[in-house]
Amino acid sequence: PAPWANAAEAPIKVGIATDLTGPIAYAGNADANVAKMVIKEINAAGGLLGRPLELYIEDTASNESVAVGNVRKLIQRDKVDMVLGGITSSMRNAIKDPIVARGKTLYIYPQLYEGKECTPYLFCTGPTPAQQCDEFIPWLIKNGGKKFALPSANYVWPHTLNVYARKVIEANGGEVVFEEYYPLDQVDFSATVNRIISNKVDVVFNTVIPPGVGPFFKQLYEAGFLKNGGRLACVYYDENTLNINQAAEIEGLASCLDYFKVLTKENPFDAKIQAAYEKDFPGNFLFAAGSAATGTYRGLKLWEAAVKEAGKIDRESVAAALDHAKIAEGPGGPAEMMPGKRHCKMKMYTAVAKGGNYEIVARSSGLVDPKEC
Amino acid sequence: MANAFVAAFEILSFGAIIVLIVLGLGIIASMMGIFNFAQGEFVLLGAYITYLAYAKGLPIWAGMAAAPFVVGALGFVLEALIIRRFYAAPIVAMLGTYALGLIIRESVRGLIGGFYLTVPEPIGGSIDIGAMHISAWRFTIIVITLLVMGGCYLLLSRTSFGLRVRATLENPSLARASGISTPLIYGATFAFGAALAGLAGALIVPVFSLFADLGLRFLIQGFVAVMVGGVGSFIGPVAGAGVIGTLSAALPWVMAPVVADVLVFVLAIVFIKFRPQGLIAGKGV
Amino acid sequence: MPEFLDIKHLDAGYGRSQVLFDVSLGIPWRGGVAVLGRNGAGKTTLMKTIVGELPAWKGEVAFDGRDISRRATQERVRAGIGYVPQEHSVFARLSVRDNLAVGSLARKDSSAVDRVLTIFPKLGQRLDQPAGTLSGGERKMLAIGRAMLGDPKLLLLDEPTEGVWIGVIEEITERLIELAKTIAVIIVEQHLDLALRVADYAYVLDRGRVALQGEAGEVRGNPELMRYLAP
Amino acid sequence: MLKPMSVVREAIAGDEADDAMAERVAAGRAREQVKAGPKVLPIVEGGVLVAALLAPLVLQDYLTVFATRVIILALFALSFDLVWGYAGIMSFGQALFFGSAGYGVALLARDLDITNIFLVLPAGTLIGLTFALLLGGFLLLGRHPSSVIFVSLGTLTGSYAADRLARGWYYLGGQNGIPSIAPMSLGGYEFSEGPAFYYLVLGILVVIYLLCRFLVRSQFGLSLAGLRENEQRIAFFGYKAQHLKAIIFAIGGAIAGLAGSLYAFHEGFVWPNMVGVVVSTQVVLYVLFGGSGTLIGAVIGTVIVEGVSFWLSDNYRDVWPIILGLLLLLVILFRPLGLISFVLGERERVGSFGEKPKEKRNAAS
Amino acid sequence: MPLLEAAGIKKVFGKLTALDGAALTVGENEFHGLIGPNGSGKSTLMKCIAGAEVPTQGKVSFVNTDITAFTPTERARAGMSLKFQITSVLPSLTLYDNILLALQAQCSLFDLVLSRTRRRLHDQVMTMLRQFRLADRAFDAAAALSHGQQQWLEIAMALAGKPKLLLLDEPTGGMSLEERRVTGELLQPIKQHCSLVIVEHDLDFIRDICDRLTVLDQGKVLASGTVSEIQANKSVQEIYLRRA
Ligand SMILES: Nc1ncnc2c1ncn2[C@@H]1O[C@H](COP(=O)(O)OP(=O)(O)OP(=O)(O)O)[C@@H](O)[C@H]1O
Ligand SMILES: Nc1ncnc2c1ncn2[C@@H]1O[C@H](COP(=O)(O)OP(=O)(O)OP(=O)(O)O)[C@@H](O)[C@H]1O
Ligand SMILES: [Mg+2]
Ligand SMILES: [Mg+2]
Repeated sequence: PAPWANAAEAPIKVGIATDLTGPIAYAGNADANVAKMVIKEINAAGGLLGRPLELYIEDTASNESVAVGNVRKLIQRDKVDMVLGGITSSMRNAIKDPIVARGKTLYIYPQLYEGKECTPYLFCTGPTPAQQCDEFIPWLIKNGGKKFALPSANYVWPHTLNVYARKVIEANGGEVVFEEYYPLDQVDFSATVNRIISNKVDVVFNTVIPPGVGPFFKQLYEAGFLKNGGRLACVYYDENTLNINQAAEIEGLASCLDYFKVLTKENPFDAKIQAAYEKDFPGNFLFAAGSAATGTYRGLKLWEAAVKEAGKIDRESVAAALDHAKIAEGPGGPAEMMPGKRHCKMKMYTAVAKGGNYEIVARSSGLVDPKEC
Repeated sequence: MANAFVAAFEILSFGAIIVLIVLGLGIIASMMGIFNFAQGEFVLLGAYITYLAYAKGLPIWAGMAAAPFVVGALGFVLEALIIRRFYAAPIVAMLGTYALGLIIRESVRGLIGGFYLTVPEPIGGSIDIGAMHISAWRFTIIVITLLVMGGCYLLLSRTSFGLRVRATLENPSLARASGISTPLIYGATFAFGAALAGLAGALIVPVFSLFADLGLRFLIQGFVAVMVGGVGSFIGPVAGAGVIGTLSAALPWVMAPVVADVLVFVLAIVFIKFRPQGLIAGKGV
Repeated sequence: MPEFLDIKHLDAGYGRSQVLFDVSLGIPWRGGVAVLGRNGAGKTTLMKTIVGELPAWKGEVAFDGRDISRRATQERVRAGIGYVPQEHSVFARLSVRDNLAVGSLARKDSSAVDRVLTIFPKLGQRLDQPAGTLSGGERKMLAIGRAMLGDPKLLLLDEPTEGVWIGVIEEITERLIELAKTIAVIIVEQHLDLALRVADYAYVLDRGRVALQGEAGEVRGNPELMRYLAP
Repeated sequence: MLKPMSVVREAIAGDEADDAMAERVAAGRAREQVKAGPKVLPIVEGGVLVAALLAPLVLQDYLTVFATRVIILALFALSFDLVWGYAGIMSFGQALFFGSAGYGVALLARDLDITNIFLVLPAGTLIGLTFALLLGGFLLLGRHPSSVIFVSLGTLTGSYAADRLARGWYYLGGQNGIPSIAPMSLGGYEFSEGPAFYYLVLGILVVIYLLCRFLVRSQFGLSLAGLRENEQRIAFFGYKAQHLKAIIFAIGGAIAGLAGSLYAFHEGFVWPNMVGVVVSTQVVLYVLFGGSGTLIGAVIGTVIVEGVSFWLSDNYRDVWPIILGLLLLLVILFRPLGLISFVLGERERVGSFGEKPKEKRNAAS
Repeated sequence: MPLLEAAGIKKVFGKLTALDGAALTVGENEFHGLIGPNGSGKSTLMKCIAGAEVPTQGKVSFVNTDITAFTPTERARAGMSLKFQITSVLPSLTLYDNILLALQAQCSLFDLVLSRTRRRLHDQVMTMLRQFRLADRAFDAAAALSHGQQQWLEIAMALAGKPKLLLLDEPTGGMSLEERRVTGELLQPIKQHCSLVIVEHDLDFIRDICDRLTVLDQGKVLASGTVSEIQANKSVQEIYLRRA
């Protein structure tokens, strides 16, 4: 505010709509924090187009009906120039219409998800199934075995992801022993565990989500799955989710994401943003890939690049520039929008849990293609 | 054979967990006529206290032992301040306890930052019998559940406490006119139900990990169990919980879990429709 | 010597409607007192105020020399007041056995229950039945039996014989006469004869006020009485 | 048999033995006397209507859109009040009818391109009606009269199961629901959010409100009151109690369906929560908050609960669910009859169907 | 042909046989008293007739129709009306509404929704209330009545539907002698269009108003006949001397 007191033009308004309360509030708060950090950074560096950025944060409360109301506040009252947010797919579905179609505003969705979102003016900056499977699954087959089980929570992301994963598994000579869906809050998995053990499954490619995933991994562990050399794999597992189980219960769990905190050891830029984040927000809300924090960072930076290129802030111009925007540095490495696809290329890493921490075991050679739209 | 044994154990152990959770709910529903929507949050508090002990470096069993007392005491206070006003109006009670639950849940969510947190079991690992592995902690839960059930049964059947409670619920003004101190009885019963929930939370947190919606997860299941078992007795809800618990663990063995999930509820409602008094018609303890 | 139960200038009622107006009565240490009056005169209200089910708006209720008008019902009962309500006088969902057990919570011996069962043999045949399914008369017997089990020093009976069979009424009357030799009994009763056999003294309420009072025989002979009892 | 109204009153009058009682009684008396004046209900109703008519003129755009949503929810709350406040049927699954109608019209719009207001609104109403008849038929009819607790848990379970079904069923979009529903249309005109939509739903609300009001003040309404007080008893008068229950439950379902279809078009998407326990509980809260059994209480409750949560989530972002919970608890504790009981006396709230003659106190002996 | 004929009624509650082949016949415009010791099954018999209990065995016919399988609603619609022993008025409704509710029970749904009978019934309501001396309480909630007043309200409600057969279970409980007399007077005029079964313990009252009596003992009919026949009956006299 103070340094901008005599800025020539009104600030550019950035809207963040995310789950600040409710079951995934930890992710939403981390995203909001990241946004605050990035905006502060940009403002400190002189703003955008000579104008300051102003941040408007609204709660989506994991409740679609509350969310729509609050998003309308962003659009109609605050008249933001862009909205970034939504974590679950259902939230994206709920708010995209008020933002894009009725609100005529640009929308950036930061979370890893099932793909297939090809709405104009809606840009996705998290990993897609192709990015998470193409290199990961061959690695799993080499380092786990050929027999896969796909236990899943019953909603769109696992369904769509599994279709893709199955294709990759089979193309690489693997075999899916079973694919099964559970209610989202199922917490007893005795039948599933039994099926996994008795079918001698090598890799459990898991898309069961909390709260079920904790008891599930525990039951698997107790049934001797890990002892017998089984491999757990889970593509949304990041630093937050490590705490759901005791370290021993998920020893050797493999995940594939665009960022892990261990990268700070090898990657100075990652070390820089991680440190900056932890300095500003020392609390519990981690800067982690699975909760869309990296996608938020990437999204805001890509948008910044686009605005700079466009030199204007209206939706058409920014969207046109965002269509091919690039950043040289971001969490985990550079990122590039695929022209015409509204999804972005990024580097992907495979990590394995060892004693409660991740170790990077593989990385993509270049930027991975999202293969969407 | 071995497989069937493991299956039976797993199903039974989930049944025991549900029984444990429903015990307190059932006592409050049967004895006081209140469907306590905050019961899940008492479970959550029990779990949270256990977690706190663990996080502070105390032995976990100490947290587990403290949980029922702390939650019970809280229950006593809440009864005196709030629940007391609801006895004559069961529906208002549902809403009131719902609001109470919301407050507790959201506060705990704030305290744990909305995360899913692990708490190790005091007795970990598995009991190996040949090629079979049985979770030692689940086994412990079954044993404790049986003990607690037995204890409650004795308390309610062998002491005059149960009689006072039932008389008070039935006709409070007549109970007072018979010299029963109804406020004390209400408080004690509610505290007891809350304490059982606290214990349940403490025991299950290693199995399910700690998260704010832990208690909510079992609430509707618990209500249905109470209805299936029959309100008005101690045994009824316990039996109902046993049935619902084992059924929801057993059905996924033979059908798609998503179908099983809905089927349990449909079966339960149809059952209640045609046997409104429940499995065990409410008489005696 | 002060009266055992001493009510002075009592006002009471429900919500905003006042029912009792400046009622004063004294009950001696032993002996029966009848409270009479037509429907709606305020008899039940008076009983409820004495046991504390209704708060006294004004005035004083002294029992055994102490003011009890601020005490909770259960404390009054423990201090020695027994009460047989007019309606809802049993625990409907509890068995007959449990109803009696509630009555004898305060005492150690179980012989008293047997004594009640010899007075009302009918109850002995219904021990395991929920009291709510008892017939009207059986219910009254149970309520009286339960109140007697508490060994009260003052027994309040609100129409104890409503719906009771003539043979049993006789039995109850005898018991009450016997009881009134050792404790104080207040009886609200429509059977005038019965009431005045048990009672030595009678009060007649009219629209919440004491309209008439005196020795049983005196009241009985009072030509005004019928006017106060007619609707 | 549980009787909602009488029971609530006992709750207030209960525990008469405590010390503060006498004072409370006296205070109550004083309050009642002040209140014995002209009827307040019509004044309240009129006030609310005027406020509603003027709202879009003074509110910013986005608030008008918000208000539209609130009015649709108020319509939904009305359906619940009819069923619970008047007939004593505890429908803890009212969202089932609301949501299924929402899904129904969303499918019409998505798969058949039908968005004509004269088709979709009746269709939604019909869907609500049908589902209510089915569920109500199952829960309410039968040889034994069903207990309030059974009905409440039965409807709750119904709505829970529907929620689960919607999440699991792909055709309905699963967890994600059905997004981007085309706007409701009338010929070439499209109802997009804003004042036009607002006045449309306000008009519908007023009409439905008046119909409900007519219904509950009629002799039929008296029968409902009897039903709520003691279902078994009125059967002995010759009432077909279960039929009455099923009828009013179905009417409630139809109104909920109407509200649900408006909601779907206004929000532009439907999602599983809309049939589930969350929304079901929410509507119960609206009505209890405002005061059940008055119709206008349902409307006021909705406006206040929604308004306050809107405001809270703006101003106390991190803790607003806790504050909302506290607020609800306080109202339930100290105003178990809802906010409306601040201005409405007992008798007027419960209602009386006979005309009260002026010279009341000196009729007959 | 009698108006009501209940024959061979047996009612078993668990181990207890409350009614064991009881029978009751009531003619047109007959006032019939039902007496017997506590627990002899009087209320149970009334409930079996009105449909509140389902007899284990036996048959009830009313106006030449077998109504054994009828629901209470259907029986009420056929012209039966019951006052329970335990008063069950509708507590939070006004007295006026209680009576109106009873009066309009058999109106069609259409009439109810349009309130087409309201005006017509108003006078009847007020007349009933005046008859039962409750008019000044017309707009109080029924819960605010004393026990005896509730009894009157119940009788009024039972009478309201203009039944062919009125079943009264201990209508005068808690009433004084004088009040009973008034009740008797109120019942007399209905004889022109209605039969009555009344359970009472007060023999004088029964004697005054009843044409015939049936005496129940332990679930069986001990005797049935005119008042004087019964008074002369040996075994009836015997149970009057017996305790409980
Ligand atoms: N709950 C109540 N609320 C308001 N008024 C009441 C209530 N109960 C009783 N009353 C009124 O108080 C007055 C006295 O009632 P009470 O029950 O004391 O009469 P009673 O003498 O016992 O009559 P009865 O012989 O009929 O039992 C009556 O006019 C009655 O209408
Ligand atoms: N639902 C029931 N379950 C078990 N026993 C019952 C039930 N209903 C009634 N009884 C028993 O059946 C017997 C007959 O009861 P009923 O009420 O018919 O007696 P009654 O003749 O009306 O007596 P009263 O004059 O005392 O009212 C009683 O002994 C009673 O305990
Ligand atoms: Mg009385
Ligand atoms: Mg009887």
